[in-house]
Amino acid sequence: MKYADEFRDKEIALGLAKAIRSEADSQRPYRFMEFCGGHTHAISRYGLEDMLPKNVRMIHGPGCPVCVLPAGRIDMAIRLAERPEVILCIYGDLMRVPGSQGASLLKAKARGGDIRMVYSTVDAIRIAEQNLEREVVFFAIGFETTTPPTAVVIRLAEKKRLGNFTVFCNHVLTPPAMQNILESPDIRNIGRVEIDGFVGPAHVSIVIGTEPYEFCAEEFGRPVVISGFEPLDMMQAILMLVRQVNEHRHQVENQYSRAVTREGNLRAKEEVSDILEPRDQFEWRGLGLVPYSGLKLKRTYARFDAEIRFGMNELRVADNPACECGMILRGVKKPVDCKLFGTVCMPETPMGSCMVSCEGACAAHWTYGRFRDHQQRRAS
Amino acid sequence: MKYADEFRDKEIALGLAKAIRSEADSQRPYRFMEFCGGHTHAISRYGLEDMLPKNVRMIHGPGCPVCVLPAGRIDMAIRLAERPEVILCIYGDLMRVPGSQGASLLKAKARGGDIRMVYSTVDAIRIAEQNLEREVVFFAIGFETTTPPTAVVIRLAEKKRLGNFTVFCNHVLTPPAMQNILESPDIRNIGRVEIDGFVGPAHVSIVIGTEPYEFCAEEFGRPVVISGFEPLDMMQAILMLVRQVNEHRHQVENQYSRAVTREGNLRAKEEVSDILEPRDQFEWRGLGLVPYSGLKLKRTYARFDAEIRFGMNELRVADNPACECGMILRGVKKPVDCKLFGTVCMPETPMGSCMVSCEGACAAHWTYGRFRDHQQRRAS
Amino acid sequence: MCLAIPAEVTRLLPDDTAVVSIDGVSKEISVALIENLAVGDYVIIHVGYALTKIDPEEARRTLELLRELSTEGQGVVQ
Amino acid sequence: MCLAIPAEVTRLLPDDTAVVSIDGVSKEISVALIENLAVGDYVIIHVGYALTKIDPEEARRTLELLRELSTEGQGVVQ
Amino acid sequence: MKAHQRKLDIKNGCIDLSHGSGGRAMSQLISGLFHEAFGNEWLARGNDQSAFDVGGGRMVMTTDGYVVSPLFFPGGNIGSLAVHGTVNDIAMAGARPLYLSASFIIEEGFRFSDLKRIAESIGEAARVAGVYIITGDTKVVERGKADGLYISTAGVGVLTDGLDLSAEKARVGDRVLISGTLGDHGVAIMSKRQNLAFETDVVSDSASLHDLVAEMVAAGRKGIRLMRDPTRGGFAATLNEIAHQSGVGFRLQEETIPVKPAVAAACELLGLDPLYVANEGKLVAIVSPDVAEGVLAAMKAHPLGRDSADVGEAVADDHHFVQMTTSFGGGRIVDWLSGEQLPRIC
Amino acid sequence: MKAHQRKLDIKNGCIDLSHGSGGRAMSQLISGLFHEAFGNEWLARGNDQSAFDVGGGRMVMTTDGYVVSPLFFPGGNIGSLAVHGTVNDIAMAGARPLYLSASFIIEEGFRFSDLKRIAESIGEAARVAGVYIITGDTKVVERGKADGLYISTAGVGVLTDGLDLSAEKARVGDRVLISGTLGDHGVAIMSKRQNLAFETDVVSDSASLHDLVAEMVAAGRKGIRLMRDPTRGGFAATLNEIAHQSGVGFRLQEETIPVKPAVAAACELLGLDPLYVANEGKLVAIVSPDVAEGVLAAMKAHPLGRDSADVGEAVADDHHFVQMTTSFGGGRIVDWLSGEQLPRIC
Ligand code: SF4
Ligand code: SF4
Ligand SMILES: [Mg+2]
Ligand SMILES: [Mg+2]
Ligand SMILES: [Mg+2]
Ligand SMILES: [Mg+2]
Ligand SMILES: [Mg+2]
Ligand SMILES: [Mg+2]
Ligand SMILES: [Mg+2]
Ligand SMILES: [Mg+2]
Ligand SMILES: [Mg+2]
Ligand SMILES: [Mg+2]
Repeated sequence: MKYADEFRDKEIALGLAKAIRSEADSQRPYRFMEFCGGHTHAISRYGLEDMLPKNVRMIHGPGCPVCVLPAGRIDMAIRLAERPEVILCIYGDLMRVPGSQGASLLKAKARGGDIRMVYSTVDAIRIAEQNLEREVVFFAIGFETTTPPTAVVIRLAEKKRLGNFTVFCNHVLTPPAMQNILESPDIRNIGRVEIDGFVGPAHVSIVIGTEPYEFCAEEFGRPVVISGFEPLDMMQAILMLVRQVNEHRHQVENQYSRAVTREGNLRAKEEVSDILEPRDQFEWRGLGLVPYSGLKLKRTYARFDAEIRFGMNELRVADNPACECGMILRGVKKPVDCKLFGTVCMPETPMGSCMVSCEGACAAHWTYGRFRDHQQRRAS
Repeated sequence: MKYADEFRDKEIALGLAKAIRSEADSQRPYRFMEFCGGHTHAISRYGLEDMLPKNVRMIHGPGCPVCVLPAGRIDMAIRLAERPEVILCIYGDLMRVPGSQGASLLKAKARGGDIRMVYSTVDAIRIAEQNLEREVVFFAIGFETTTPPTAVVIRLAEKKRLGNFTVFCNHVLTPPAMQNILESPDIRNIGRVEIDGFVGPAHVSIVIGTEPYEFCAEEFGRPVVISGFEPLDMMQAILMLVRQVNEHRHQVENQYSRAVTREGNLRAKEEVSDILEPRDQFEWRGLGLVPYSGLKLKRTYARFDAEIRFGMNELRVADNPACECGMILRGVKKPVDCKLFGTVCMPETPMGSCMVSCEGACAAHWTYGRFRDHQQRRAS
Repeated sequence: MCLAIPAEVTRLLPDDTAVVSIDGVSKEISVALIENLAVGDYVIIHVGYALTKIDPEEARRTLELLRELSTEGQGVVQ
Repeated sequence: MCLAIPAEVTRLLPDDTAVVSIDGVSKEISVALIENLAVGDYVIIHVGYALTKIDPEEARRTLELLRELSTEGQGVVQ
Repeated sequence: MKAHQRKLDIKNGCIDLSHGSGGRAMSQLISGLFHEAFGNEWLARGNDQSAFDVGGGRMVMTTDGYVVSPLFFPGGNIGSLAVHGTVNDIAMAGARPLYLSASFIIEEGFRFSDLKRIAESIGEAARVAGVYIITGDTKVVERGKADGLYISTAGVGVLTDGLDLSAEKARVGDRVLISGTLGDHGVAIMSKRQNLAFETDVVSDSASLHDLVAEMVAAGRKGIRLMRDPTRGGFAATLNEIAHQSGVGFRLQEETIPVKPAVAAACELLGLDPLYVANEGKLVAIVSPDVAEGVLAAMKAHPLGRDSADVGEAVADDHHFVQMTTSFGGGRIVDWLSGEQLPRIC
Repeated sequence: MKAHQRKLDIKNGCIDLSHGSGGRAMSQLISGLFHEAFGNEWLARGNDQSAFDVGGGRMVMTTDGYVVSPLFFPGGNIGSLAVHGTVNDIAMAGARPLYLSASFIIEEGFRFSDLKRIAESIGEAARVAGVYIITGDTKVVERGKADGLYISTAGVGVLTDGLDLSAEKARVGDRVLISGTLGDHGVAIMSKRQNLAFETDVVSDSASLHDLVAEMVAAGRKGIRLMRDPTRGGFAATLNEIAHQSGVGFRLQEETIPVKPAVAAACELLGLDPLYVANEGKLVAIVSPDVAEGVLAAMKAHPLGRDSADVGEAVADDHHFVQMTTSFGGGRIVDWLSGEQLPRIC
């Protein structure tokens, strides 16, 4: 795969690893949060942590838009899927996301809900055209990366005058979440854990550009390096962060320049802003209510809004009180600090957002970190 | 089974058989048509022909309301079942009745038609209540016996204000068919085969009484004995016919007096005449168009008439020209006179009405008569 | 052939329905077409409807006649 | 993680669609979000949509830098 | 930290697609539900196949798919049926059934509690029959792509000594024996079909017949030509098949054929003929006339053969007709079933 | 007058309920379509079971249900798959597959022409594998109660000499061999799923592996601990099961694991991992280190093992982790699959 394989070269990686080791000051810790599950995935998929010096520690951020979806929104979708007229179209990732009391869309499907997995928003439109006597609802979810395809099909449904297609909008925005983490009392006041810098999203940034992260550098004094998802991209980004820390800089730098620009994809941004607008607040699993962090359909597109069409009531389900996701997402605690980890909460039966997707911090620790702990125990 | 077992007594039967043998004039033939498939069935089920003298021959009449249904009506029903909104409710007998070119409701079901077997008209109403978003059509068929239950549920649907229930009415009347047979040129003019008397319907007569057969006795000079369906009933009826012939009488006599009266079931007749009325003509497989031999819904119940609701076009399909059903139904030919019998036309692949139901003359000969032929060949 | 069989009424239910019994098999049927039905009556049932009551006296008489005819027949020397 | 991969555009189709190829796998995608696309361009695809064109010059430069950084690292004595 | 899972919620839980996808949910279902119900040393090894020792010689193999509706019926359920049916097909060769395989195709949404009851019935039926379910498979399909649960079982057994029962072996003069009343299973099933619903205390005859067969073989030895269990299509279909395959006809005596009054009544009600209704715990044996009496006596002495009867004989007939002398004294043909046997109005 | 029927209209006809009801339509379907496709002396006898001779000793039995969608895919169809899958489960015990049973559950409306193609594939796959379909069963279910066709096959084979391959036999130090590229079957199937539709020339690897196994056994004898075909859940699920059952861990070397570029690309596209994608013509063998080289050479010499590789070893590990050193140089765990492997956006 061109533009992928070159960035997975082991030899170059070894050199980069040495460069990081030599440039990182062994007298201080470097705590970098990778905001994005894509980076978390690359870390575990390629075993990057093994290649970093001990004092360079990666903190797994809110991960992915799927796992931060709160149980209440899943419950709302399940209620929708229980309506006999509704066909609920979802991305495959959503199947196992837990609602309240062990519910999930997978189980709702087993119990008779007409829930269909789609690969693309275009598939949902096709299903609506083929089932004119039914109500087809697309469960839209995703960061800024996944939002433009939703906007595109809402416009398409309008053009095709499809009366049976609506969108249950759950799109979320990354910069407000980053801000929330930085403003968290645990970090700013209690100060138990510091984040020394951010590895910034790759594909989100393709759409929104690097500019939205400048607040982070400016207001919170944290360096940000936008990084591609290939392992060499990440190692370069880590080296760039080490250098900024060493040089007491806090700028937004762009490692992923082959795909990301400062302004992002203008056409995609316009498509989104034509049709969607921020909600006053949106709930994130683990983070709670975050201001201006979610999107909804604009008033002029209300007829495509499933929440309006079906008079859906907002449901709120309290996270399991023992779940430490909030602390973990903010880098304050580690998965093993959670009493539920590995006993009640496992990939097949996730309790919190960090276990839901394989990119979540707890899931990553389950598949990867347990092994590291184990290696370390064996070594000691 | 009380009122059944007593009428299946072998010892009494042997005595009756002897009585028939002794009373029948061995110098002349007695050719009696049993109009009803129920009698045909009793003949084969109990092996009655073996017990009659050679000169007393039974001719199988139009048999049953299912097998006389013409291919065109089946094609109409198949078209209906192909409509996605329609659930077609049928009696099990209809499944295999052939439409044109090998079509059947069984195959239409296999190809996706939502065709459901019901035991009673009440089941069809229940299905309509459970599927309010669909159109439930009850395929009504049957002689006068089966007509009152259809009338009852049309009234029930009206009472329940069921807007999605209609009836595809194929009810037929027996006296016009008997008249048609008696007026057939083969019998009256060409005179190749004579019918010396009729074994009259059992259960049809429960509803309509014995009175409607009086024309047969009076106008056509043929004796009629209404007979129960148990084997002793039939043997008694045959003896009664032999006596009428011997005594040159032609009256309507009632062997089945435990269930049949001269006027029939008044309530049932009223129920039917409130809701249904005769068609000008109706096609019978094998007999062709027979005047005033079918029923349709009255104008005031038009909203329950599937033919009106769905704008169903009357379809006519010519019977297979080689099929001799018409001649067989009139007693002019026998199944073995048909070139298709046992080669192309068999119970699994019936061509004509006489093979469709197991009570048809050809089907009866297939399951029973082949064996007699065979015994006779062996004996000779 | 208008398949129909005799059955004994064992219970009267609302809405013109009743339970009938045939040799240990019982079934709910419609009696909308029958008047003055009582438990213990025998009816002829067809497609889930009672079509008529059986007249026990007529049945007895028919059976008697059948036996007579049969005995006459048995007596015949052929 | 916004799963997305680089793919080569092999055919432009009407209605803002195109066929892309990834190591012998080809798939029809939407290019409604991209301007001025040509066959031979590489795009990043996500949920069946092209999100951006890859800038080959920037890619070359990044790789060159990676090699340099790596060589610097290799030169380090630890 | 050993990987473990929350227990299956048997009471409230149900099958979803993850239970068929080869992951941990599936392995938990298999070990927590199936193995518990019919666990044995073979299954415990957790292989995709199981090895077993045989004395050598000649074996028989059979399979049947079970798609019965409803899944639970008076006298059994799809699980016990899937054991009995396959054990019987082995037994009909005169073989001793040994090992069974079970392949489950489950519709998503199927309740664990029902699955457990069915699995337990399999285990129980296997124990009673003295056979082992030594290998199995589980697939889960989407809603609307099954009818709750389908089971296919296959089985193997050993033939001890030179017995070769086969459908072509009936000879003119042979006797036709049946092991009891006909139609019980079919009537029990139909009584629970939603659209037919009638009340009866007829229960399915579903049972394993290999022990009865062993007694018959002991009594009849070489005189037994063949045996068949008259399942789908009933006694009539079975006898027509045999007639066809052996090139003979049959002549039956209706009054010797045992049918329960309630079964006869239900058949009259629905317009069916008990000779065409399915049995799951009866057999038809064609035996040479010299051993007929002894075999029949052995059958009657067995609890599953108490109502056994000699119902007719094989006759020379180029047409391979199955004829019957009716209890009324006449004759009729008992033909193949045409199409499905459906309840009728006419 | 011999009872005969109009021929099945293979071109235009389809299954209706009468083809499953035990009457003449069913017998015609079986003799006219199935027997023609995989006819042999056993089926010809028309019994509900078949008897066969075995040399005695030890046998293996297995079953699998096949519910693949779509039924026809690049490189095969449900019929060939139903033979290969069951032959392979026998072969994985080191046994020689002999006889198969086949149970068909068919949805009404299924086209005769498709059924014939599938039956012919079964016949062909059986011939190539040298096995016989000696007994079968056909059930027809109503529309909406299946997905066209399900097949359950069971199979038996003989173990010649004291071979006892089993999942609990892996020992620390053993080598992990795989017989070729991973994920081909799953990707070929997914490429034809309506909602994923992508174009690739990857074809299913579906094949019978017993001959390859025979070569391996000849080369490795007692050094072979166990073999498995990594079907549902792929190589990852298989190795985790073995780890669990043998109480060991595994350490794999990613760069030694063969994956076709197009399979890797399709997996990237869908967010899947080839290690979890199904194979139907590959095996995993755990062998003692002393025979590993010889067995691998034997595998590579066989047409179905050309791309075989030694991909890792069994290690002591109380957690039974399957670890992998990535081609990038790091380490990761290859865990069980959680739930279904679904195409993802994240
Ligand atoms: S292990 Fe589970 S419950 Fe605990 S913090 Fe992680 S996701 Fe939450
Ligand atoms: S055998 Fe068939 S074609 Fe011939 S008359 Fe009878 S029904 Fe008609
Ligand atoms: Mg079988
Ligand atoms: Mg069987
Ligand atoms: Mg399996
Ligand atoms: Mg279903
Ligand atoms: Mg059998
Ligand atoms: Mg198996
Ligand atoms: Mg297998
Ligand atoms: Mg069978
Ligand atoms: Mg279907
Ligand atoms: Mg296997």
